[in-house]
Amino acid sequence: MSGEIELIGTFTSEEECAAAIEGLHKAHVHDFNVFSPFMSEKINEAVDEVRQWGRSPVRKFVLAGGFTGAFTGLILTVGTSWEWNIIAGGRPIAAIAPYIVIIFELMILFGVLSAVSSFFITSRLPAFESAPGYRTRFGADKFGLVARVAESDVSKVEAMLRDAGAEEVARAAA
Amino acid sequence: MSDGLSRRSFLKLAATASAAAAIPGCEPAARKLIPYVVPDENIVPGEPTFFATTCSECSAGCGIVARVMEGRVIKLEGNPADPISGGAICARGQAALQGLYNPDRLAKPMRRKPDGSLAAISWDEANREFNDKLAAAGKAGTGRVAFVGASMGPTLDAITLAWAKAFGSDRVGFWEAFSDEPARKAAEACFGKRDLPIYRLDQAETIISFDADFLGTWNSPVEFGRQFASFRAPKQRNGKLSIGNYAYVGPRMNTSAAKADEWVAANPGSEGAIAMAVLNVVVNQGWIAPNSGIDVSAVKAFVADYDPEKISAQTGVPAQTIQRIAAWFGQATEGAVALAGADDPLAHSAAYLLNAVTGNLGKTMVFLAETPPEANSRPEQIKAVIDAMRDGQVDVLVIAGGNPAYSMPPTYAFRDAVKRVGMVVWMGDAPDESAELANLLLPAHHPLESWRDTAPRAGIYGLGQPVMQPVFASRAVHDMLIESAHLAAGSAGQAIPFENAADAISASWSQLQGKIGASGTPKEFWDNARRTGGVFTEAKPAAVNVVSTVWKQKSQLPPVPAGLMLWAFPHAFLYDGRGANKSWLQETPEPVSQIVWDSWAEIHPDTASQLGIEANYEQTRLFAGLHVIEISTPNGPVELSVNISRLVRPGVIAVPFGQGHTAYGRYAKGIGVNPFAFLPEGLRSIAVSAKKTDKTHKLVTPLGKSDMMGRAIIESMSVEDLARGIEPQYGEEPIDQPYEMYPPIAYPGHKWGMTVDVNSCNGCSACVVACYAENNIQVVGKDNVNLGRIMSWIRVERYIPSLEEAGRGPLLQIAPVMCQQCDHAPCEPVCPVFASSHTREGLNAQIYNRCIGTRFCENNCPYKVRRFNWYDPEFPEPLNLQLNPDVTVRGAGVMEKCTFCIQRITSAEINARTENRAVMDGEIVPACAQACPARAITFGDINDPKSAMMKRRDDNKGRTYTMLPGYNALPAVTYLRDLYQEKGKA
Amino acid sequence: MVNRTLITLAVLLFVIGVYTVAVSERPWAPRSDVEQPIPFSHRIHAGVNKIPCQYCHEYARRSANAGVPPVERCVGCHGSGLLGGIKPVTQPWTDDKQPPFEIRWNRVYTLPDFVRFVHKPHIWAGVQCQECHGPVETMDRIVPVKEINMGFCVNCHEQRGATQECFVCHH
Amino acid sequence: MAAAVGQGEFPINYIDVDRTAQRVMNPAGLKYWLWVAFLAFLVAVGVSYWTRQIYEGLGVTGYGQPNYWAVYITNFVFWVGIAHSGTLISAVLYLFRTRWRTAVYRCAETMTIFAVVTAGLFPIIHLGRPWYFYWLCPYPNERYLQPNFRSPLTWDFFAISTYLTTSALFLSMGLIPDIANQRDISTGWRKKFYTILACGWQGTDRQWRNFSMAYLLLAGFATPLVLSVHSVVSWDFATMQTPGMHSTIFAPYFVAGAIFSGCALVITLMVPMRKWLHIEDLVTVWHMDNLSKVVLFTSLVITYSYLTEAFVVWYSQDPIEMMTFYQRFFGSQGYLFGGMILCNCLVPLLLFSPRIRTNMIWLFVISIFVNIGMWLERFVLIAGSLATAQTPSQWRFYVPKITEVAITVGSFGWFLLNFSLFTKFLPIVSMTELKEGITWLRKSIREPYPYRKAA
Repeated sequence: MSGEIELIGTFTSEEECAAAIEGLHKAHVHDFNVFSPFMSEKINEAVDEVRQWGRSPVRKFVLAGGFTGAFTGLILTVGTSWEWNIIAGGRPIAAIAPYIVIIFELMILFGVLSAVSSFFITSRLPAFESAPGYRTRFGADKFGLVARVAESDVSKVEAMLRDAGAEEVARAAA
Repeated sequence: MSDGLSRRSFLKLAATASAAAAIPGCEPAARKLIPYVVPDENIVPGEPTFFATTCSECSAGCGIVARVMEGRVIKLEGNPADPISGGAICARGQAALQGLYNPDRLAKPMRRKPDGSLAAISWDEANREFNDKLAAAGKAGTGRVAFVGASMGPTLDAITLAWAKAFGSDRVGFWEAFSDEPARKAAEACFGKRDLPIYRLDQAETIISFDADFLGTWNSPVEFGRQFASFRAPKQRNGKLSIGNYAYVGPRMNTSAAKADEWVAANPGSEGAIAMAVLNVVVNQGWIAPNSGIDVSAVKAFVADYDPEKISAQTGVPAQTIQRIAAWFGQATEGAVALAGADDPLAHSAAYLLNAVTGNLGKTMVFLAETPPEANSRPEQIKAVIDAMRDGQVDVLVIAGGNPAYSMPPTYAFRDAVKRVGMVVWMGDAPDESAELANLLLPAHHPLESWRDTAPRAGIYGLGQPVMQPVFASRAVHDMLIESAHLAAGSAGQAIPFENAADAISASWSQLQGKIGASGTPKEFWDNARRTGGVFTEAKPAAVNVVSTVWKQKSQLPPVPAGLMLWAFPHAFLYDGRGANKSWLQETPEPVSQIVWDSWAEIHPDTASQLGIEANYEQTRLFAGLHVIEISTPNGPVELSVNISRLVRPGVIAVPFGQGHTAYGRYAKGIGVNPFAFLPEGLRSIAVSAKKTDKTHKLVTPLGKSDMMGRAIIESMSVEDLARGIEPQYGEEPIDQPYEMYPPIAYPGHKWGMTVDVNSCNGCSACVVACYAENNIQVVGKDNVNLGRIMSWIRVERYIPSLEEAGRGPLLQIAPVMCQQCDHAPCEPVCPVFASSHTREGLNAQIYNRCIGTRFCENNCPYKVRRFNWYDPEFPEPLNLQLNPDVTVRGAGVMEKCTFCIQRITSAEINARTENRAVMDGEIVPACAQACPARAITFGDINDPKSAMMKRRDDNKGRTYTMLPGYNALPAVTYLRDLYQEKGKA
Repeated sequence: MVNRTLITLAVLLFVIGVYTVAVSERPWAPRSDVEQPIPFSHRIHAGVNKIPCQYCHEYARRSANAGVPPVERCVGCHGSGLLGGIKPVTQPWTDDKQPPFEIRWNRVYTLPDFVRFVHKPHIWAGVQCQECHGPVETMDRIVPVKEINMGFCVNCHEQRGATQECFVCHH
Repeated sequence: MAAAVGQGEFPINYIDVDRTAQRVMNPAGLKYWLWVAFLAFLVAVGVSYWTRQIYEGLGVTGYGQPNYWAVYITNFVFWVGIAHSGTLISAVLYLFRTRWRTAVYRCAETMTIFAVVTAGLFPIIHLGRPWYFYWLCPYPNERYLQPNFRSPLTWDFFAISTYLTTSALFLSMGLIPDIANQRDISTGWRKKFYTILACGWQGTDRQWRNFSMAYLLLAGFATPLVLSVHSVVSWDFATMQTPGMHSTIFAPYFVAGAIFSGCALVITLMVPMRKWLHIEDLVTVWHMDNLSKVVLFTSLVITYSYLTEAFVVWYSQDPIEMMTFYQRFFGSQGYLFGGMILCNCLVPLLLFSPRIRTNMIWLFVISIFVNIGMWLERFVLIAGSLATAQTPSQWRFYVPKITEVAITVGSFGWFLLNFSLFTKFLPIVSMTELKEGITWLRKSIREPYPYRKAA
């Protein structure tokens, strides 16, 4: 990928950052990464327009987890009851009504576990190598837009970033 | 053992730190196996052996069977062959085990040093000293040797007399605190026969008891309990379904009075006058038996002074009441019986005469032709012995049993007299107050370790055989006496022809065979007696008639009571104090007051307010044992906490006998007050004054509230309603067909159940103690009972009806409550680990080793019958030897409860299976049912309609109920309602 | 990397912990290291000489305990050393000639206090001694082959259709 | 431009939010460590009494027939209840997009975790044989025995462990961006510490996208979970036949009570924290006002529940239930019931006054009342009902002994100790969420606030 330059734009507001992303989109620069100190709907929308990822795959994981949990709950309760049928209080061996509580709790538990683990998986975490262009202020109060731009487009994009309101645009070799 | 303990301690501590240490804890079993060198053919290790013997806890002389495992007796049960016990046993009899294994028993002979402390000596030394002193006394002159102690049966008592005679003495006193002297005296006066009659309560239609606590402590409670249950069972009498009429005259409501139709609260000392007034009514109404040969005019003159109105004024008992109970008595067509247990001699004569004039002599009250020797010495004899001691005429005194230092009246001045005796030898098991006076203490066998015989009445010859090897290095009392006679009394002593007590017993039994003319070889006779526990023959009744001179006697009217009377009564379990060193008896709540581990002053709320003690008694009927009153007695003031109760006559302070020990072991010492110490000879009451003090002392009871609040716990109904088929309603309206979410569980094989007849139950608590013995239940002590930690699996539930109810229902609501083994057991589904679950035979199982102690089950139990081990149990040596090896000893943190004696069920089922047959009805008897004198508890198979238990339910249709049916727990225990009569309840 | 190691360690520790608890030897588990006071050989008695188990363990069919044979039983066959034993193998024991011959056997099989095992119904149900105690007739010194734990009992009860009531053994 | 500290002025800049929140985590002074030492002492006292209780048996407590459950289960329900408000604020209000939650939710959620951890101890403390508590957990074993899933205690075990897991994950996930921020500004061992905890978070658009979805779903799970957990806790009692507990309204009534007590405890913690940790700028009077409105509302719900409960009993005309209620009101421990009504129903009515709602002293005092009242409520419900159950012969009122008192005090020490340590080492205010909503917050706080002066 020789001939590419990494442009790091630093923004003070999410609106500016979002505008810059749109600008990148228009400039057909799709290889970029956004850092923001908090979850910003505006940036998210702007990025979405570019990446067309649709909704997060976490949902599917969670759905599967929830079903697995409920099923595990059913198997666990009914199965262990059948394994050794102990009469208690005149109830049938596999009394479903009280087991619903267990099934419900396990559904939640598995759903939650799958939500968190799928978040880690889909976000490629834990990762201890710093992403290129990350600056500590991006975790505090600044928004960072790191774009890989062909050498030929660098000045154009840089200008676009400045127009969008970037407080500073730095260049780094890719 | 210490290895195991430290492991357990470690585990407990480790649990705080982490779960990793959660290795299931248990104490390693014994690691050594030591086989017999030569096995006993009759003993199968692991299987119980049964030995028939006799109970020695009171004078009733019940036959018992000892269950022995691996050489140690673990349970006593009634001997079914014995006509007195009829296969049942009372609480005190059960607790004999704790006398045997008492941790405070004397283990070695002791000599008292000059400073008063005791030093252990060897048996050789002890025997030498005993024999030397006796030899010296025998040489010093006649009468220098004396014996004071309890009667130990005719043969052994004869040896005692022979022993004394060998030393030239006749100073022998057989002492019994509650003597039958007044009864014998009255019989002599009335019938010219100095004997005790036997009673047949079951053949009576009316009973009047003049303070004879025949269901608790009087004469032979086990036998009377059985007879009374039959008397009180609903029967067709004169074409009408009825239960026997029963009135109780006495100062305090005890268990006997609680079952009465009418409790006549009489002042102590006035029972005789009331009895005479009843006789007056009976005679004047012409209810005299037509052919009794009684001179009516003489009787009329005899009772002329006892007009009911006059007696009413004298005693404060309403005349109508006297007339009413007299009518019950006189109009009874199927026999009536009057019993007297009061200290008032007049009451005894009047009761005898009542029975005689109504033609019940020979029917419900029978004198037997043969008179067995009197067990106890007459008071004069005992006083003569003590006087001789006081005069310094006695060099050696042997005290063996009876604890005279504790139970003799102050007028005897026994302690002072003992001080003048050169050498006092005490023989016994647990050192008591009398042992404190002794110079030489010799550990004697417990009755269960030694040979003896009993003759409670004509025709019954009980054989007491040792049921196990002695626990300690003790010797039989009479072995010592015979040996000393042989060694120290010269040729006179050699005249005693026996080597030891066992010899003497077998010799007297070979005589007995000749006497009763039994067939077979002497060995067969002897073996048979050992097998059945004695020889039981039908004695012929004596033909007795009223001595006409009795009508000439004049008696004094009782004084009108002024001020307070202190009246002492035998404690239902501690009796005259002999039970006080048995923790089971201390911890079993006295059935009426429900107090444990204490003595108390029971007073009426009116008396309490006179004394300035305000107790909100009527409103709450909550237990109020806190305030201490000071009672002035001739022997100085005593302080007792008051138990305010409507179940005692106003103006009477009722105090139980049995406590107030200054010695007698860890369980007895330092509790309460001993009324023997200040009561006059032969009397149980005394005029006193009392005042309130600022002190408080908590009386402890496991009972919360005495008010049943109309809940369906102990139900009762009138016998008239039973005839009419009207069932009473308790609590909510019953639902005919409760909605069931799930189909019922099927129990195809056995389904165990119980039927409990509340009408038969008299609250004697034999079941409670039997359960303690059978199931290794721990005793927790007073402080823990106060916190609600009593462990008994079966409790005798007692409620006091409210004032408005009191006119209608039974006087007291009493019933045994154990685990109800519910089909829909509320305890089961809540247990997170299945420690509480149901068996395929309908039992509610409690798996101790699975229990983690969430205590959810007990919270959900409507009957509150589950018990939690708050601490590890303590069985101080050698009480641990009594533990039933078939039942797990539960450690701290575990729930436990009634199992219907699962160990007995399992063992019967295993036997049945190995013999390839079904379990027979009656083969399994839980400990409570076994012990019950009234046979109120029946156990059996619900699936077998022919079982005695189910038949009992069928036979008593209209009387069955289950406790708290509103919870739809479907208990396996069905109760039969208590019965009362509508008449005379207005 | 650090936290991966940590996570792995934690998971490993947990698994080891659970496994230890699950399979750790119970205090009542049979101990294979039990030495007896005399060199008694079940192989010679039950194996070579084919003496039935219940000839010596006579209480097994009658009681909860199988019973250790009384010394009388040993002497019955071997005779006492004084009267000329049938086999010299008894020599080390009969040499001391001091009656009573109290043999303090060391227990091999133990059960905790809360288990009430009764031999009798098992014998009557036709359970062979070896099913629990292993091939005793091949052993010189008794070594337990199976851990007599609850799973062992329950498995067999399940297979034979015997009762699986908790209360039967735990009461 | 930083706002004046301590004036309740909400910061204008992102960086001010960070600085205010991060100042809390500056190395601690002597006062803090003294406070920690004091709490550790309380914990040590509790632990030593517990050790004694395990060693000697539960006999060292005041328990006995019929009070087989008392203080320990009361504490359990109390602490579980406390936990619930945290989840309510962090999850339920998150779903409702209630903006004022951002400043207080981290504190509430931290409280949740430590309250659940504390609560989870009590069933174990309560056990007769605590070393076997793991039998509640299904695990393969040689006995083929599993827990009884019909038992409400097993439900409890599952509910509480699920709840603890969920809350812990929820809290940790929310913490990740803040910790990453912290990682970026720290040095030394703290840097390593935060590096591990941040899991390499960098706030990329991909991370945020998945984070927000996972967080939303977690909140979605936590919401029914929080309702179920306290319902399950209430079924510990409601499924029992014991009079005074056997009631169908228990589930909603317990949930409302839980939120009530939890929000009150948030106030109890927040009032001194605002002052001592100097976060008045982030947690403003406006936040406290909102919290107290929740307390007021749930108090009214609770009052209504009490009335319903009593009404249902009266309407059923069941004599046993009615007697238990009579004893609850007028029995020898009726003063406890009176105290509970005072604390839970009457004192919170003061919150109708805006002046009181914005006065921190008042709020603190009222919240303490509510805490006491809710503890009493559970105590009256558990110990009181059991004391007067079906069999009058077994009635007995419970009086605690020193062991229970010490362990209860120890549990407060344990909770506060954990909480105090958390505040020092992890951000107790969510910086990301505050920054996210800063525009909105600035607007709403800047709006005329008539009684701001009262702060």
